[in-house]
Amino acid sequence: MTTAPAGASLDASALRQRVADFVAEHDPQTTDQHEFLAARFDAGLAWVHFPEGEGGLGAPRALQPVVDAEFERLGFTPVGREGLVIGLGMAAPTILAFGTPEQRARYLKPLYTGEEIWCQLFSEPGAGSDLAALGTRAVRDGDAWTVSGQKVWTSLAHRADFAILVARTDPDVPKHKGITYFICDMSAEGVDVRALRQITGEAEFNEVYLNDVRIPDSQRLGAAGEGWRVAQTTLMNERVSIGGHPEPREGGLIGVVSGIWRERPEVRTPGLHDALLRLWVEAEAARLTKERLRQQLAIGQPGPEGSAAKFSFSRLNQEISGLELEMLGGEGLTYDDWTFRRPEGVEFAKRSAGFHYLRSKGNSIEGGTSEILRNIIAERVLGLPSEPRVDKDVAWKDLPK
Amino acid sequence: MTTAPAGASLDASALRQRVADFVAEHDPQTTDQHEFLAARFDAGLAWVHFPEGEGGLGAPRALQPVVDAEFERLGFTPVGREGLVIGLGMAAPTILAFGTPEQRARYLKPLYTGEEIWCQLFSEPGAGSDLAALGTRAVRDGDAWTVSGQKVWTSLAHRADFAILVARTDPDVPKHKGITYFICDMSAEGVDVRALRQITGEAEFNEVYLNDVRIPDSQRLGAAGEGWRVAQTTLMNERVSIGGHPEPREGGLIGVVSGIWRERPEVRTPGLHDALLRLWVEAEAARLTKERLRQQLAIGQPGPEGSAAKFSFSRLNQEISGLELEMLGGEGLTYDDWTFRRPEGVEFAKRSAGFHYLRSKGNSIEGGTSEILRNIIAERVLGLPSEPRVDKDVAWKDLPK
Amino acid sequence: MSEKQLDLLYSEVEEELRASVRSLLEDKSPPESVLARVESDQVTDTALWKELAGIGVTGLPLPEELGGAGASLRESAVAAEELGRGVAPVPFLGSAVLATAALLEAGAQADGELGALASGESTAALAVPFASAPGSAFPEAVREQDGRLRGTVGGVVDAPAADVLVVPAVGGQGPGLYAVPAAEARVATVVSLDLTRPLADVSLEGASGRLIASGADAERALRRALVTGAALLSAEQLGVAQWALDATVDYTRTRTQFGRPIGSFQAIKHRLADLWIAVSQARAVVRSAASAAAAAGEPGAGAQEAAEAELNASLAQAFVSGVAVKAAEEAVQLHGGIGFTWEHPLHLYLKRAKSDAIALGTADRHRLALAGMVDLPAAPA
Amino acid sequence: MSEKQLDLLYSEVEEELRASVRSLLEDKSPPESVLARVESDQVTDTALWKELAGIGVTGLPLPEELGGAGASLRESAVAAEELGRGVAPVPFLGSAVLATAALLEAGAQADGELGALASGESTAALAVPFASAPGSAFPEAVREQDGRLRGTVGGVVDAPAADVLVVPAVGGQGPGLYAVPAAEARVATVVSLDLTRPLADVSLEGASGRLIASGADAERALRRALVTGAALLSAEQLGVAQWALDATVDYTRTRTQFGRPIGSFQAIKHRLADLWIAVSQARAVVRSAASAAAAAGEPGAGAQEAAEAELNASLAQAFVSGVAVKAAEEAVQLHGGIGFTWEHPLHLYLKRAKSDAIALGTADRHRLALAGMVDLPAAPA
Repeated sequence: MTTAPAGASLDASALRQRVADFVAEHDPQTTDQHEFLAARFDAGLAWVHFPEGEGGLGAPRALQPVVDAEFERLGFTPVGREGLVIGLGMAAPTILAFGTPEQRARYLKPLYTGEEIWCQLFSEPGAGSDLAALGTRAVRDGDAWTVSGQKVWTSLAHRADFAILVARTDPDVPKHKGITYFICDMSAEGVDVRALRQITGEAEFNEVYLNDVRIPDSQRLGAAGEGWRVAQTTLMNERVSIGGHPEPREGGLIGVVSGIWRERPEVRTPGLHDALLRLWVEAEAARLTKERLRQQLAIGQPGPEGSAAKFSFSRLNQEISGLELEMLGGEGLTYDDWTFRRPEGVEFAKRSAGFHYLRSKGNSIEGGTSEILRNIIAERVLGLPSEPRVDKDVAWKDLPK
Repeated sequence: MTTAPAGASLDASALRQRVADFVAEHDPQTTDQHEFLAARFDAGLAWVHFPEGEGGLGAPRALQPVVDAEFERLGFTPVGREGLVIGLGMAAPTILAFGTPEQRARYLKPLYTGEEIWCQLFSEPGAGSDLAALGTRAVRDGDAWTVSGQKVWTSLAHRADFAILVARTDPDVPKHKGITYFICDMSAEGVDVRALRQITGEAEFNEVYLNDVRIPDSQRLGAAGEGWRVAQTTLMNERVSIGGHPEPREGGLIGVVSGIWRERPEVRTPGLHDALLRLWVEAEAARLTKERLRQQLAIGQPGPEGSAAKFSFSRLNQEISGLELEMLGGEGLTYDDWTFRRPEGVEFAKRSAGFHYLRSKGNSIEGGTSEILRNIIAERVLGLPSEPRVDKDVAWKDLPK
Repeated sequence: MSEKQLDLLYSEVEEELRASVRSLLEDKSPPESVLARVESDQVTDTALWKELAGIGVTGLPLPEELGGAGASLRESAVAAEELGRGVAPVPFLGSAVLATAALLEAGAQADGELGALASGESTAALAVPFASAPGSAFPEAVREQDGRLRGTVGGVVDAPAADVLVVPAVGGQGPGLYAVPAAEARVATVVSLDLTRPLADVSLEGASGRLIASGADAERALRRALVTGAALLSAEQLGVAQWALDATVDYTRTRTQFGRPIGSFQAIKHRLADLWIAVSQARAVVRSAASAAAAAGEPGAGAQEAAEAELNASLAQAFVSGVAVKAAEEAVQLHGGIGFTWEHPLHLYLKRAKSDAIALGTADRHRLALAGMVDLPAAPA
Repeated sequence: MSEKQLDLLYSEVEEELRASVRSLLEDKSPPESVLARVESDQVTDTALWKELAGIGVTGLPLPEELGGAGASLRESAVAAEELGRGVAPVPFLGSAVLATAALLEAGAQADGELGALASGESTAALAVPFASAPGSAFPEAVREQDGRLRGTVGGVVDAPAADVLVVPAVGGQGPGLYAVPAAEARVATVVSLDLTRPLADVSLEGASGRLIASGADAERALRRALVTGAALLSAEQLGVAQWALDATVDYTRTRTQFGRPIGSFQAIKHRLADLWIAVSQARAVVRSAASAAAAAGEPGAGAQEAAEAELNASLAQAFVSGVAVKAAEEAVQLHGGIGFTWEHPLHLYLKRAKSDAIALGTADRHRLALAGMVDLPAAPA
């Protein structure tokens, strides 16, 4: 059914062989992780679908899970990579697609090895779902740009070395047309990162104020005014990641609540039983849907179920955590800790029920609200006609703010 | 708090006295109902808020329930009035507001006594929620109009003597501006009534084809081109009627399903119990909401809860009947009778569970869809801004059909 | 709790089967013809059934030596999807799924019957009430004495057109499964909520039946039949839901009110997006149930596979029933007035969806069954 | 089943009370100040409580001779609505509702305490876990022996600032209700999910308490207190829901995305319409619960009135809990990012709504209680 894409001479078994050869030369038990990853990048086994010399081998994208699984089987699972989610997941594919050879050479390898951490300066207080309305201004000044504005909901900004940034370079054209995409050095003068406290009490995210920050024009990704198109590549990669492994039954929060039910008979009532069973069924349906998507991806047939998976994940987390609190009764009236702090990387499922409830409220807002996801499904998957648009042909500066 | 409106010298006790005097003169036990009603009309006790000589006394509208209750208490409850719902509820207030003296003299009394039955020729296949898009054409021809088109969802058309009708008299102006309102004689040549079968198997409604039907200009209600404004008066009166009496607990379909639960222990499961209790609570909440609205109306403070009551009624009927079928299990797989027939006036609650389920599907469509009701609440009650409109300033003939 | 990761995709062969069933139905039995047929004397479309036999649908899971296709229940599930999509009035569920599964499990004694079913020559029905859930106790409505069967079973699916009845009965030797010629029974058609699926009350007044399984074998055969039925019913429900979604998307794209297609209104869009998500999930659940049912029927399958088949079948009934009903109900609402008329075939789907939600156990019963299987014990009442 | 038709409207006096409470809160305790306060040492705003005492809120249902307003629980419910609307950190529910109801029912022995409560001089707490539903068995966590009380009660609402504890305890003579000076107890504040409503674990290690009711009287007083609490909590929940709805309508009218206010998008409009319908229904249910609670406290009221009060209180908890949570959750979602920040006071309402849904029995527990009251017996497990 599928025709062979370029680089397909590298099939799964050839890649497994390469991994085996690589591991034979670099023993994961004795090699330092950074060194191991740098060598793996050089061997083209970082992202097999990237070009040779840039971490890859020009192989089909669908074979990456094969490589990851093989490394794992042979004893190499990298640790401490949580901080790399923006870099690996969003910056790398964008730099690959739009970066100059110099940019690719400069950024991809340290991004992959974890030497350099990335964050994303996209959302603004006035531009959330409507990202294209963003107002952070970049003004050309010789061979550089001067950038001022406020970004928000930036995870990792307080640890990041670089950011991918979108800014308005031409306010006189319609909003999608006057945006340019940059790489921003987070240590540059004028970058002010402030913790943004959320309803859980802690601060995972930041507000980033940009005050006359100079960005050399060589740090532009794509042409001036083409930033919206570049950002599409970034955003296409922002979704619930579908891992290489099947997720086990009761893998998520439903397992936590089912565990409470099993271990604490005193919480049981017939009404809660019915509610739990309904959610158990829905969680299992969502798990199987994700598994089906994983199987589709594995044979190179991605489906539109990706945005649906994110949608279902947030809805289920919210409903299950709501039930968890009610199941706990009096214990559900308490909380663990409201202290304003940076989260310490405790696994979500292991936090308190109140934390589950509150944190999951963000799931349907961050990374595309549930409302936007529904619009996407309705228009792009079902082909329903779009609504009358009042903002498409108006210069950005004339839009209501 | 309320200031006295015109006619307020007629307070509740004065009206009760008038009813008592009337009943003393016309013994409801021995007087023929038609005669009784005709005399009641003449005495101004039909609609006390109508003008004298036209069935009323110019009293506050809020006192009508007082009169009705008093008649009932003294032993007069008219029977066989089901066929008069359009005439009494919609035609009468419209004729009162917009009719000429001749029209009021001609129509109001036989409409009230039940001698003449009315129906409503409003909806069309292409104009349902968007009634103003209607395409039935009325063309002026001397002192009359020639009307052609198709109307649909017309209850009572097969029994009606007259209809209230809206038709397009000017296709060259925006849709709301080219409509005129008529009284149509249902026995006129060219009126063709056909039963419209519905998903229950039976036919409560009709399609009405109008083929060059002549309507004298003297049968026009309101000015030519003013029909949309006239129709607003009619539609304002189309809602769940709030009776003069409190509705008892478990008064509707919830009582039927609760009865099954009580009488047939074999249907009981914990899950159905929870589902039943949830709906019982919602039905009781809806009942109390209607009761609160009734109390508000009784002191002359109508609230916007009327459209909400209709909305909740249909949602609950649909959910309760769905549960009823599942509760009945194997019995729910059967139906009573699919024969194409005219309904025989059997009370809804007494029909089969399958009928409840199917018939209630119409509740959220007829008399204003649930979608339109939500729009109304959002815009008129909550004051949310309207959507961009693409059909307001376009000539009717140029609209997409 | 451990589970095997089942194949949730459609194979190429399955897609070919889908295409041929769909094309046959579009040609011979579009929804409008089904609507015309449902008020005739003979709801079951035997001519269509013969055509389906011609492309192998009547004997999909039967071995080739019996004239079957030698396929698995995964293929049967694809056929069920398409037959649901077409609300086809054929005895697939009653004969090719329920009765066939019982006969297959009963073993070689039933080869004669199975051969005739595969060829489309005859159809069979499993004489249990259509609302029976897999976990129900072995029915005692029919009693056997001296080789004669007596008793009445209400609401048997596809019984009106059946030639053979597979009857669970209890006699002196305990539970047994009997093959009974329909001619020996009184089969009284009842008025079915699902216009396209005939039900009948079956009365046996001393009919002779051939014992095809007894004791624990009979119990296992009946249970396997009901589990298989529940799994495949969910595939049918998926087909119903998909049709309702597709029809509604088409309608809202073209129906204009307020100067624009109603499908351009955001509230409508969001509801259809929700429905699409639910149908996508239903597809994954249905594929899982079909694969698990197929795996349980493979040589060497044991208690673990049987348990996974039961779990997945109950999961599918617990999830997909609601999706199909929701899809049909939303379709009626979003079609507005026309969806409430008899002349539009939509009501056939609404009635099918709601009946299917009751058939072979309601979602509620299946949730309770799941609770037992996944160790989520009930609360004290 | 017969029921009296209760007055579901607001009287002129009630509207005046509402206006004065609202204006006081807007002036002295806007949501932003509440937010600033919740991380201080003293969450309970005693200054505000004194101001509320000044307009009679602290002793609404108490007779005038005790310094109360001589009003009814209908007026208390209106105050509760407004205090909910303002997420006011005052001990209204714990002291002026729960403890007051118990003390009132206990009779003249508690007049001293009641007078001090009415004037705002002191506050009290009812020493039961805040999650207790009205139908729970009389608690045995505290034991009385020789006039000394020993035991621990977890999660007592408004205990941290209370001067008096009303303690249910079981001794040699059976159930008893005791008035205990808070100074004699160890009151350990716990971290509450509802930032604006302090809870504490109360430990008694030989405290002396004055017996104010015993036996059936103690049981009745406690039950009446919890029923009254459930009814008035629903009024508070209504206030929370109304605030969340109003705030969200305001926000969506002004927040612009895609060149138009987000409240002009139909999907948002329909959700807010649904919410408005739910809040309207909640208002009717809450008025019914308040009226029924008031009627049960009137002279001459008997078992029928008590039963209607319990039924309406459970109905209100079963219905309004969900409405308030839904309203707060929709508010967070429709406010988008800003609704997820600590700096916006919305989260105070979300936490209040969710905590209230657990307090004095979850909706689930109240549905079960209703089942018993309206003869809808449970299924066998």
